[in-house]
Formats: sequence, structure tokens, C-alpha cells
Amino acid sequence: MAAPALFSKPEQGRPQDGRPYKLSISLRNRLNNIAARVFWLITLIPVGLVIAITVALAVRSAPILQSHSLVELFTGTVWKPFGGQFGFLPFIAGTFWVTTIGVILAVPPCLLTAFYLSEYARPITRNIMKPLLDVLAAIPSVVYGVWGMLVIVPFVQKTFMPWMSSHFGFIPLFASNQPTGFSVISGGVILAVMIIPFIIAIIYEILKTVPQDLREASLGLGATRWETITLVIFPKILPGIIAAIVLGASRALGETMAVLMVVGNVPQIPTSIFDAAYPLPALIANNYGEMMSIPLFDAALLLAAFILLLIILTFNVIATLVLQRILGRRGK
Amino acid sequence: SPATPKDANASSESAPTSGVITISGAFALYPLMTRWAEEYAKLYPDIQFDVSAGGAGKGMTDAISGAVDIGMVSREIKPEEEAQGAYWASVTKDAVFPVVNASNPVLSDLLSKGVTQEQLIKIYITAEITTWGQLVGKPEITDEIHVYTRSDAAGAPEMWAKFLGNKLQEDLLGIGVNADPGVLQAVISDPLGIGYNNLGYAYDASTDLPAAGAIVLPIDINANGTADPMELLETKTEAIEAVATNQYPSPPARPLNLVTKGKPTGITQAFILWIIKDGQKYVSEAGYVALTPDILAESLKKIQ
Amino acid sequence: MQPHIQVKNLNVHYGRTHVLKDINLEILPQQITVIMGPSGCGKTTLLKTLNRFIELVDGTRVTGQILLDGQDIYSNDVDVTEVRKRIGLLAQRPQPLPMSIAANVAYGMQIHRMKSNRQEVRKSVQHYLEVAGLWEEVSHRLNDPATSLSTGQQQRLCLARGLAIEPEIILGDEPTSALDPISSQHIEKRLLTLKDTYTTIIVTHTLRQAKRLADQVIFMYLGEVIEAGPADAVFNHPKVERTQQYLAGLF
Amino acid sequence: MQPHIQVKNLNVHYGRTHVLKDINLEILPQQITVIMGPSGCGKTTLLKTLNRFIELVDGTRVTGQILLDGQDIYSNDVDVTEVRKRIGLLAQRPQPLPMSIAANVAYGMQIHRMKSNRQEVRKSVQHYLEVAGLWEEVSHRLNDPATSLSTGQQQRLCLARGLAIEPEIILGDEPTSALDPISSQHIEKRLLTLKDTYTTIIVTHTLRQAKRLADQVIFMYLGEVIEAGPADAVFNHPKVERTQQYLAGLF
Amino acid sequence: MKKKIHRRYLAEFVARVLMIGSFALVALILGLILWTLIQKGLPSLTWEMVSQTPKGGFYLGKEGGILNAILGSLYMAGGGTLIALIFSLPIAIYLNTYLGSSRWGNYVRLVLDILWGIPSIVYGAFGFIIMLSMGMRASLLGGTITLTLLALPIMTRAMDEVIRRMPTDLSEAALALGSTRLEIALRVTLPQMLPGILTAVLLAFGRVIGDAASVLFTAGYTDNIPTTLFRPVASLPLAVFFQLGTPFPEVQQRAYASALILTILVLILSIGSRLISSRLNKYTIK
Ligand SMILES: Nc1ncnc2c1ncn2[C@@H]1O[C@H](COP(=O)(O)OP(=O)(O)OP(=O)(O)O)[C@@H](O)[C@H]1O
Ligand SMILES: Nc1ncnc2c1ncn2[C@@H]1O[C@H](COP(=O)(O)OP(=O)(O)OP(=O)(O)O)[C@@H](O)[C@H]1O
Ligand SMILES: [Mg+2]
Ligand SMILES: [Mg+2]
Repeated sequence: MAAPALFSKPEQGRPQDGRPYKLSISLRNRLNNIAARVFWLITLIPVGLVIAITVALAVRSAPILQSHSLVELFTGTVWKPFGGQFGFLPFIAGTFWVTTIGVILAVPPCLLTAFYLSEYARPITRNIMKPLLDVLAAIPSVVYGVWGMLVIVPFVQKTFMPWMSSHFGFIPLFASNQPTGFSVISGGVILAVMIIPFIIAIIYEILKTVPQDLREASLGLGATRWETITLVIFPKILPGIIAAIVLGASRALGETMAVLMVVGNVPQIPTSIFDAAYPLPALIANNYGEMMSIPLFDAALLLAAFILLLIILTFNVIATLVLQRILGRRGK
Repeated sequence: SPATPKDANASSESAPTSGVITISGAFALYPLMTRWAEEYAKLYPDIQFDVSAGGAGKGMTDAISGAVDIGMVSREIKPEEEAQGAYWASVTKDAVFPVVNASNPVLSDLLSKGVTQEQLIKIYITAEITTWGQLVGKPEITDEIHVYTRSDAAGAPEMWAKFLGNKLQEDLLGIGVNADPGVLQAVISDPLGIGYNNLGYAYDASTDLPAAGAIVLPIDINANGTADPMELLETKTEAIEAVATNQYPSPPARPLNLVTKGKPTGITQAFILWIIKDGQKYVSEAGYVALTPDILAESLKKIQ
Repeated sequence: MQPHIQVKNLNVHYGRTHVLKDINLEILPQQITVIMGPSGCGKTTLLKTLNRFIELVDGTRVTGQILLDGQDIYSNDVDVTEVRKRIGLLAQRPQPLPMSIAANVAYGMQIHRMKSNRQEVRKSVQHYLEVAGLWEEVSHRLNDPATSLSTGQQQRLCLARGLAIEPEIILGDEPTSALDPISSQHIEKRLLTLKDTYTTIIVTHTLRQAKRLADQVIFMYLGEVIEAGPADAVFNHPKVERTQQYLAGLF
Repeated sequence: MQPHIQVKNLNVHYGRTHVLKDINLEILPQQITVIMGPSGCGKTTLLKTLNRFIELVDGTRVTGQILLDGQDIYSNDVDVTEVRKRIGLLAQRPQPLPMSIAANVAYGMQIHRMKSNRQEVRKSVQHYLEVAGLWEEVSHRLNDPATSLSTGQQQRLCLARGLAIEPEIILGDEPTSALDPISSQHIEKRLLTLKDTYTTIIVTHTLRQAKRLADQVIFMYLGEVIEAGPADAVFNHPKVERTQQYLAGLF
Repeated sequence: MKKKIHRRYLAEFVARVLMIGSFALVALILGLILWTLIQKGLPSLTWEMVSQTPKGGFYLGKEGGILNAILGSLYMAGGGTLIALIFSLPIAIYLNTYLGSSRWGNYVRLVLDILWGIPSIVYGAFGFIIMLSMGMRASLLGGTITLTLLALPIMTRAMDEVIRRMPTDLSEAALALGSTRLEIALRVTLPQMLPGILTAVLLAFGRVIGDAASVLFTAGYTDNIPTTLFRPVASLPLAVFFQLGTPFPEVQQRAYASALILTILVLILSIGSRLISSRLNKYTIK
């Protein structure tokens, strides 16, 4: 029997021993290979974009790097650009505080809500909730900001802060040095609210990819749903959960308008959650109008963007390493 | 088909009467500009306008970089900007007023005495006055002053800082709140708050009184220890009057400017001229302060 | 003898498909009941109804009663978890949990806190792996992921895991379908020894296996129970023509 | 006869585990080769090596050669898709694709553009469902999702789907394990009729099935081929002791 | 068999309470925000709002609507999302179907995560610089491209995380039939993961239709209805932003009405597309 060659040769397209005509495998493969190449090229777009943005930011922030030392920029605490003082530490600290609080506040309810929606809720609850989450992800930041000013800031100022500082005021973290409600905690709450729809939606979809058989395997052994979630489903999708949280946190790092409307924008290093702070994106947004008209100021703001980029990069690399750690340990 | 000007006073006859004018910049001028644009488009239907807000700095940047034809700038033009080709004309006037909460603990003292520029400096720049008691000379009142300032770079804080001893916005103390409505909102909801707002925000256009929940703090301009009637700007009308007649100090009062890259030409020039001449009649209707004739004349000279 | 499980007028619909029709059954304790019937006749559905797995499938409708020691397991105040612990189901498609081999077996014991210390758990894991005839093959790699087992090994693992929670009733959905005859027989022997402690229901396609195991036999066809009774009677003197044909059709 | 597939010095490792050891085989065309051996001995692994599925598992290492008509299928310039089309694998666990029952069968025909119009595709779908003995059960619900089938039905669906791409070589990994005897026999008959067109390799645990089908038999044990040869010889005069034991162990 | 008090059931109970609690919390916050919008925006939500462009006195509290912004947003966000989809689907597929867990794949993921974290204002400024250097002015085209870049990372990563978890059995089943990877991607992965992909698209759409900062730089604003790709174009978030920034309470109310319109748009789109997908969804493997 003269079998057709395995190698992709053009003759493959011809009808063989009376069998019906087929599209030659080599053609389909060529399509597949072309697709692979095109897809690969497309992945270059985001890579190129990041490189372009990095280079652009680096070039445009170069002037300030020439006139000020890195140490001075990163450890300085005074921000008087027109007085020639560019201390970025308060902004870095502000970014760190607000994002951390936002993520800490967002993650537990997100996880629980996603689990609830996917494992417990009736279909009708799900079908109502999902479009609402889409909507929540779409509301403009300014609206969140205004909402924060109308609801969160007064709540923090009049209810939450007095209560906390009268009970826990001795802890510096809860001291009320700046009793206006425009604070790290208000910014954190707004951020949490803003990233919630993203985290829930992604975790929910990941939960949906867990095969039903797996749930049945656990439930069949008499496990409760909660045990099934914590012992079987959670470990299985942990990488996905971490990815979802990292995505949420990245979003939080970059969120601008809503935060800046409630966070107080005082270039200081906060020591309490009721202190005002000044995150990097807020710095950029507050002054973007003045960008480009004054060269050194322009460079300083783009340096802020550059620093933010570095923070996001560091954060993501750490998250990736942690993830690999977890996966590695599990592999054993 | 070239449109025939319906207005006999139409400026330069040779100017083309069709095209697109793009404008961006200060929020303070945005509502008025859309009004001007509409009126002008009624005269010259073939001229189209793209008007966008975004802040004074954005207007300046856009104008200098040629991204728009006209930038709206609600502050003074800096030398660096002039060096980059910024060319401007003043078209109307605005002013910044200090505001406090209507249930301020020492409200009656404040209204009777007013605050001096000196005291404001001690609140906003040097932090020597930190309680309302200190401010009105009643040390037994220890309520802290909650100072609010603008977080975004804009004309109002710049003028306010300039008023407080020729300082810069970065020297102003206080919690930074975004935009005029933000500062107003912060003051309205905080009985111990003090802030500053542009004319249109400090006063409510429909009632002629200060915005609900807020009080415009009289500035003791002549530093005689009492708020004289002309310093006590209880209605918007009075405030406009004080600003228009230069009784209210400048800064914090200042002209609002239109910036072009180099001296305007063609339809842009024609439009700005129209604003300076015929456009002025819409200024007070929209709640802005008209310029004094001498400044208007100066603007006219710069553009023509 | 008091029946351990009573099924009364059971009807199950998947959406519009009527899958189980008017099932009435009595499952006797300490006996092995074998369910037979052509592929697609509703055997798995019946087993899933017995431990309330059926309600996990969207769009199913169950009517009728299933009484476990006289209590309706579908009544509202019944605790599903408890039902599932008492009625252990060995699924047709073995599905290892995403953990190590040992942890798979220990899983049930741990959630039910059946063992007081690790030592005991370890002993039990070994015991049940031996019962399932898997111990020798995996004793040196207990910490490997359970997914790295062959299909037949996974099936035995699921058996070990299911027996480890010491259910009262074991539902086995073709528990030896992926096994070679020697492993199968090992398990059959175990099932026979365990018979006195458990009530066992097994689905199988192998007539020989059925004959070796069955005390009671249930024949299903197109969603109906067409014949049920003691093994001897059903195998040797089937009353219903279908059953006769089915039995004859083998070999 | 020229062997259709030649396996030379094949060794497969999963990580550190040595799963297939020095396998040497010749698979003859137009014959049914049956692979037998205890659970976990490496049968699935061997089949997966034959159609290069093994490389989808992380951390596997394959050495040795597998020649299909004299060509090494692991050589670099070989087109894997072509290999997999020519060597169809029916997996041990039936896995329906996320589409309707009919679409599952049509899928292969469509991607390979084997039919020129819908009419023909529909006819072929019916044909192969009949071959797998599933047509009657599903003809009224061809557009239902394939997941709504019972396990045995899914297995037959996968069989229909696998035959529909008309591979040269069929690898069947216990293709009737979830089926009742009547359905199994239906499929066995088909395999026997198709024998002249295809080269068939079947893994089975049922000795009777093996005897009914096999032209050639391969016995595996702990990753090694311990005996291979014509069915008659191996079943009736096994040379190796293990094989004798294994055959004797069955009843 | 009756429910008993037991540590395990207590844990289950507590967990359930916590879950329902946080669900209620999330729903409450959601409701609160929507309620604020409805309460403040509904009174000024008129047919005029959605059917007309702003007249000159619109920002002074006079007549007109925001049709320009509604259309502009739909053009830009719709276009941006579609273009982003054209790119992100291949990337997500490439990362999973073709690459598996390779190093390059992880770099691309890292890069996407970084892009996702960059504030939109930086995209705006970046786009602005580029447009300036090319002599372009703020325009529909510029805005659409910027929104595409903004949508790309979240859409791709969200899809990627979902597709990543597709059971390998499924792709193996298709591979065994001689499918190429492209065929698996198009005919198996896409249908199976459709709900997840849809969620990713909707999340990205929401993100870009609600973003003000990037379009402020690149699309500008105008009171006219967009006619060509090269003129500035209005957008809803900027309309909200500008209206909130005016001193007139009635105009500020309109800002809420505008936000409400945006919300309703997204809601309609979300419900509609989810309905369609649940139709197609019947075949997914659970
Ligand atoms: N991914 C893997 N990693 C490590 N070991 C594996 C992996 N897959 C299979 N094995 C081991 O390789 C051996 C052979 O597995 P294989 O699946 O080929 O067995 P089999 O003969 O098909 O058995 P069965 O009849 O139970 O299906 C088994 O011992 C199994 O535990
Ligand atoms: N989710 C479902 N939706 C609709 N029909 C279903 C569903 N699951 C099963 N069915 C149908 O119900 C019938 C009974 O299925 P069941 O799985 O109980 O059969 P079975 O007797 O276990 O068969 P097998 O021996 O093949 O496993 C079958 O015809 C099947 O197609
Ligand atoms: Mg079944
Ligand atoms: Mg196997």
C-alpha cells in the first residue's frame, strides 16, 4: 500500500484512492501557521506599546533627572516644583497607602460575592447581578468621585473617624490628625468600590470554568458546599484568583479622578488612615493642564508617570513570583 | 455661498466667513464661550465651533502647540508661555472669594469684622492661625479651622495665592479638593471649613445670594477691623459691582483671557473681535463680570 | 426485612425529556442490588436521584418520594450533606480531586473528622487503598497529583475515597468499568465481604459480574424498571420478555 | 506483509517515572491488534505515543522511533495534524465537544472539508451514528448538546466522531467500556467489517471481546511488552508465564 | 439526617452568612450608586436630553441635550472595543492555544498588566504627544485609537484568564480529530468560553465608555454631532465632567442625567449581549 507522505506536500490536496476530495492538510496547516505568525505579531503590539510609553516617559522626564539626583527625587518629601523642590516620596507613599487599603477592602467581599454568585445564588440573582456589575464598571470616575464626596467623605468625617479615634485613637494608624474626611481611607473605599466589578466578574468567570464533575466529586463525599469551595475549588483556581486580584490592584494603582476627589491631595507622608494623601495619578491629573507649558514641571509630571509605571511593574513581578512559588510548591 | 453678515458692525469685512474654530481651556469660560459660539454661528452659519473645556493649563498647552485655535485661560499668562508664542486678549473678568460654612461657630464675628489679607495669609500660608477662636480673637473657641484649597492647577488658586503675599499655588496649605464645585461642596458640608471660589460658584445665580449653606467671607480690604458695607458682599450683584469697579482687589480678581499662538488672523481674529465688541452683551447675562472700557479697548488694540 | 431505601412513584425530567418514569423500588439493607439495562436507560440518573445529585443539573424536575429509613430525603428540613455522607456515590467517570493521591483518600475522613490524628489518617489511607487494590501501585508516590494516575487507577482511587467515608449505602456506577479482570475481581471480593456492613447498589454491564455479586437485580429499559427481584429469580426465570431478550443477547 | 506501524526501542518517561520500557512492535495493516494488560501498565500511554498526544503532557520524554509507513512520526518536519488525522484516537474517557450531537460528528468532516455540501454532511452524520449504534436513540434530538447524553451514549458519540474522519488507523482505548453487551457487540461487528479498510488497535479488558476481535495480541505488564503475536498463538499457547497467569486469572 | 448543630455546619452557616453579607454589601453599594444617579438624574432626564444637541445656553441651564455626546461615546467606545476585540482575541488565543505556559507568554501577560495599570490620563497625554508630532488635532480617530489601547489590556487579560482554564481534555478531544490549533481556537475554545469572552468585552467596553481623561486629550469635545473621523467629538463622561463643573445646579443635575443615560446604554448592551450569548451558550460543557 503506497501510503501518502506525512510531510506537508502540495500533492496532498488530490483525491486519494477514491476517497472524497479534501482540503489539503497542508493548506489548513499553512492557515494555522499564518495565524500563528499573525497572532504573534499582534502580541507585539502591547509589547511595543509598553516600550514606546516607557521610552517616551524616560526621554521626557530626562531634564529633571539631569538637574536633580535620583536620591533627592525619591527621598525628598517637599513638593514645590516652582521652588525647584521635587520630592516624590509623599506621592509614592500615597499611592501605596490608597492602593493597599483599596485592595484590602475589595478582596474579601469580592471573593465571597463571586463564590456566592457562582456556587449558591439562584440563576435569577446571577442574571440580575451580572449586568449590574457591567454597569458599575462603566460609570465614569467623576461620578464615583462626586458620590465619594457626597457620601463617603462625610461618613468618614462625622461617623467613622470619631468612632475609630475615640476607641482606637491611641493607635497611630487611626489617629485623627486631619479631621476633614478627605483621607486615605476615603480614597481606599472609593477604589475598592471601583475595582469590585472587575475582580468579581473575572473570578466569577474563572469559577465557571471549574468542571461540574469536580464539585460533584467533593459533594459526593459528603462535603458541604463551603468545604468544596475552600478545599477543592479555591486551590484549583488560586492562580486565577491571584491574577484577578492583581488585575484589580493594577487598576487601583492607575485610577485617577475618583481618588483625587476624595483623598485630600496634600503632599505629605500619611501616618494614619484619616490623613490626607496624594497618590501619583492624582498628581498627574491635577496638573496635567500645566504640562508642557513649563519644561521642568512637565518633566517632573512625566517622571511621576514613569515612577508609577515602575511601581506597577514591580508589583506585577512580585505577584508573578509569588504565583510561581505557589504553583511550584503545589507541583511537588 | 458666503453668508451675509446680519450685523452691520461686523468687524473686518475681508475676513472669510466659513471654517472651523476649535477652542479649549478653562472651565470658568466654557459656558460663556458656548453661548458666544452659538450667537456667532447665527451670524455666520458656515462657521463651525468645537468648544471643549479641560482647564486653563490645557487651553494654554493646546493653544501653544497648535492643537486648537483659541485657548481659554483664566489666569495670567506666564513669561515662559509668552516666550512660546502665547498671544492673548482679555475678554471678561472673574474673581475669587473666600467662603465659609453657614453654620460656622464664629459666623457673626466674621461677618462683622471680616478678615484681613494678613489673617488669610496666616491661615493659608504660614499656619499661624489654626482655630476659629484665634481668628476672631476669642481664644476660648478651640474649633480647628479646616482649610480647603484647590488640588487642580487652575486660575483661581493661582490668583488666591498671588493675593496672599504673591505666593504660588504650591504654597497654599490645606486639603486639596478638585475644582470649584468640589471646594464649595467641602465647605458646605464642613462647619469648620474655609475655602475660596470663583464668583459663579460662591454665589447662586438664581437667588443672587451666596450658594446655599455657604457664606462669602468679607475681606477687610482697608484693614480697619470692621467689615464695611462695601466689603460685605451679600449679593452677587454687589459682588459684580465691586469687581467691575475695581473695589474688590485684583488679585484675587483677574481678567479671563483668550490665547492664540501668535496674533490671530482670519476667522479667529474676527471672532475674538466680535467677542470684545458685540459679545460683551452676553457677559452679564451669563453671570460674568464685564471688563472696564479701558481694558476692553486695550484688548481690541491687541487683536486688531 | 425493612427496606433501607424506598423509591415511590419517582419521575425525573431533564427539561422536556422524561427520563425516569414511575419508578417504585425497595432496596434491602445488607444486600447487593445490581442495576442493569442498556446504555442510556436511566441508571445513572436513578443513582443520582438517590443521593440528590440530580438537583445540581439545571432544569431537572424530580417528583415522587425517596425514603431513607422512612424519611423523605427530598423533604425541606433534610440536610443534603448528611444524605450524601450516608449514601456514597462512586461516579461513572472517575474524577480525582486536585490534590495528591493520599489527600484524595484522606479528604472525606478529614472533613468528617473521622480520625483524631495524622497517624490514624495515614493508616486509613493505606487501608482503603489496599481495599481498592491500588496500594501496591501507588505506595511509593502517595504525594503525586491524583491526575497522574491512569484511568483505571483513578477509578480505584475514587473507590477507596468513597469507601473511606464509611457510608451506609454505596452507590457504584460501573465501578470496575475501566479495570482489568483481576483488579475487578479483587474489588468484587471486597464488596462481597463488606456486604454485611453496607447496603450496596451497583450498576454494571457485565452479566457475569452481576451474577457473581447480585442478591437483588433491577432491570431498566427506557427509563422504566421492567423487572426487579431476587437475583436467582430474575436471572433464571425472567418474567418479562425484554429481560429474557437482554439476558439472551449476551453472548 | 509490510507493517503499518513500527515501534522501535520506545521509552517514555513522565518526569522521573519510566512508564514505557524498550517497546518494540510491529502493527500490521488491515488487522485488529488488541492490547491487554493490567490497569496502569501503560496501554493508554502507548496509544498516546502513537498519535503524538504524549507531547501534550508536560514533562514527558519520548525516545526511540515510531515509524508510520516507514516514516518517523516524531521527526521534525512531520506535520502533527496529519499524523493525528491519519491515526484517530478514541480516548478512554469520552469527551464531547461543546456543540450539538450532530455537530460533534460533523466537526471532523467539516474541518477536513470532506463533504462538499450540507446534505452530504447530514447523511454522513446519520451514517456514522448508525455505525456507532446511537442513531435510534438520538435521531430525534440531534441538536441537543452532546453533554446531555449518558456516559455510554457519549462513548458511542466519540466513536462515531472518530470514525467520521476516516482515519487510516484507529486507536480505541477501551471503546466499549461504558457500554452494555448488546451495544458492544454491535460495535464489535462494525469493527470487524471495517477491518479491511482500517488498521485497528484496541485496548480492552474483556478477554471475550479480545478473543472475538483480535488478529494480533499484545500483552503489556509494568510498562513492558511481555508477549505479542497472532491471537491464536498468544491466547492458546502463551509462552510467557505472566501471560499464562493473566489469562488464567480470568475466570 | 435532620440538620444538626455541628462544627462543620456552623462553618457552612457562617460562610454562607458572610457570603450573603458581602453579596448584600456589594449589591447595596451598587444600589446606592445607582440610586444616587437615579434620584439626582431622573428629574432632568427628558426626551430633549437624548434627542438634541446642546444649544448655546445649555451649560447655563438653558435648552438642549447631549445627543452629540451619546453618539460620540457610542462611536468611540464601540469602535474602540471592536478594534480592541480584533486584537485581543488573537492574543488571548495565541497565549493559550499556541503558547501554553511559555516564558514569552508570561512576558506578554506582564506587559498587559502594566498597560492596564497605567492611568488613562497618561494614555491621553501620550496620544496627545504623538498626535501633535503627526500634526493631528483632537479627533474621533484619535479618541477611538486611544480607547482601543485602553480597552486592549483588560479585555485580553480577562479573556486570557478564562481561556487559560479551559479543560485540556476538551482541546485534546479536538486535536485527536486532526484539528489545527486555529480550528480548536475558533470552533471549540470560542464557543466554550463565550460567556467569559463576553464578560471581558463588556468590562472593557465599560471601562472605555466611562473614561474621561484619555478622550479629553485625544478626542476633544464639541457640541456638534460627529461627521468625519478628523473632527473633535463629544463623549458622555466629558459631558458629565463639564456639566458637573458648571456653577448652575440645574446643569449639574443634567450631569447625573447624562451619567444615567450612560448607565442605561451599558445596561441595555449588557443585557442584550448576555441574552444572545445564553442562547448560544446551550452547548457549553459544564
Ligand atoms: N501524567 C503522569 N505523570 C506521572 N505518571 C503517570 C502520568 N500518567 C500516567 N502515569 C502513570 O503511568 C502508568 C501508565 O499509565 P497508563 O495510563 O498508560 O495506564 P493504562 O495501561 O492505560 O491503565 P488503565 O487500564 O488503568 O487505563 C501508570 O502507572 C500511571 O500511574
Ligand atoms: N442533562 C441531560 N439533559 C437531557 N437529557 C439527559 C441529560 N442527562 C442524561 N440525559 C438522557 O437521559 C437518559 C438517561 O441517562 P443516564 O445517564 O441515566 O443513562 P445510563 O443508564 O446511565 O446510561 P449509560 O449506561 O450510558 O451510562 C439518556 O437517554 C440521556 O441521553
Ligand atoms: Mg450511566
Ligand atoms: Mg488507560
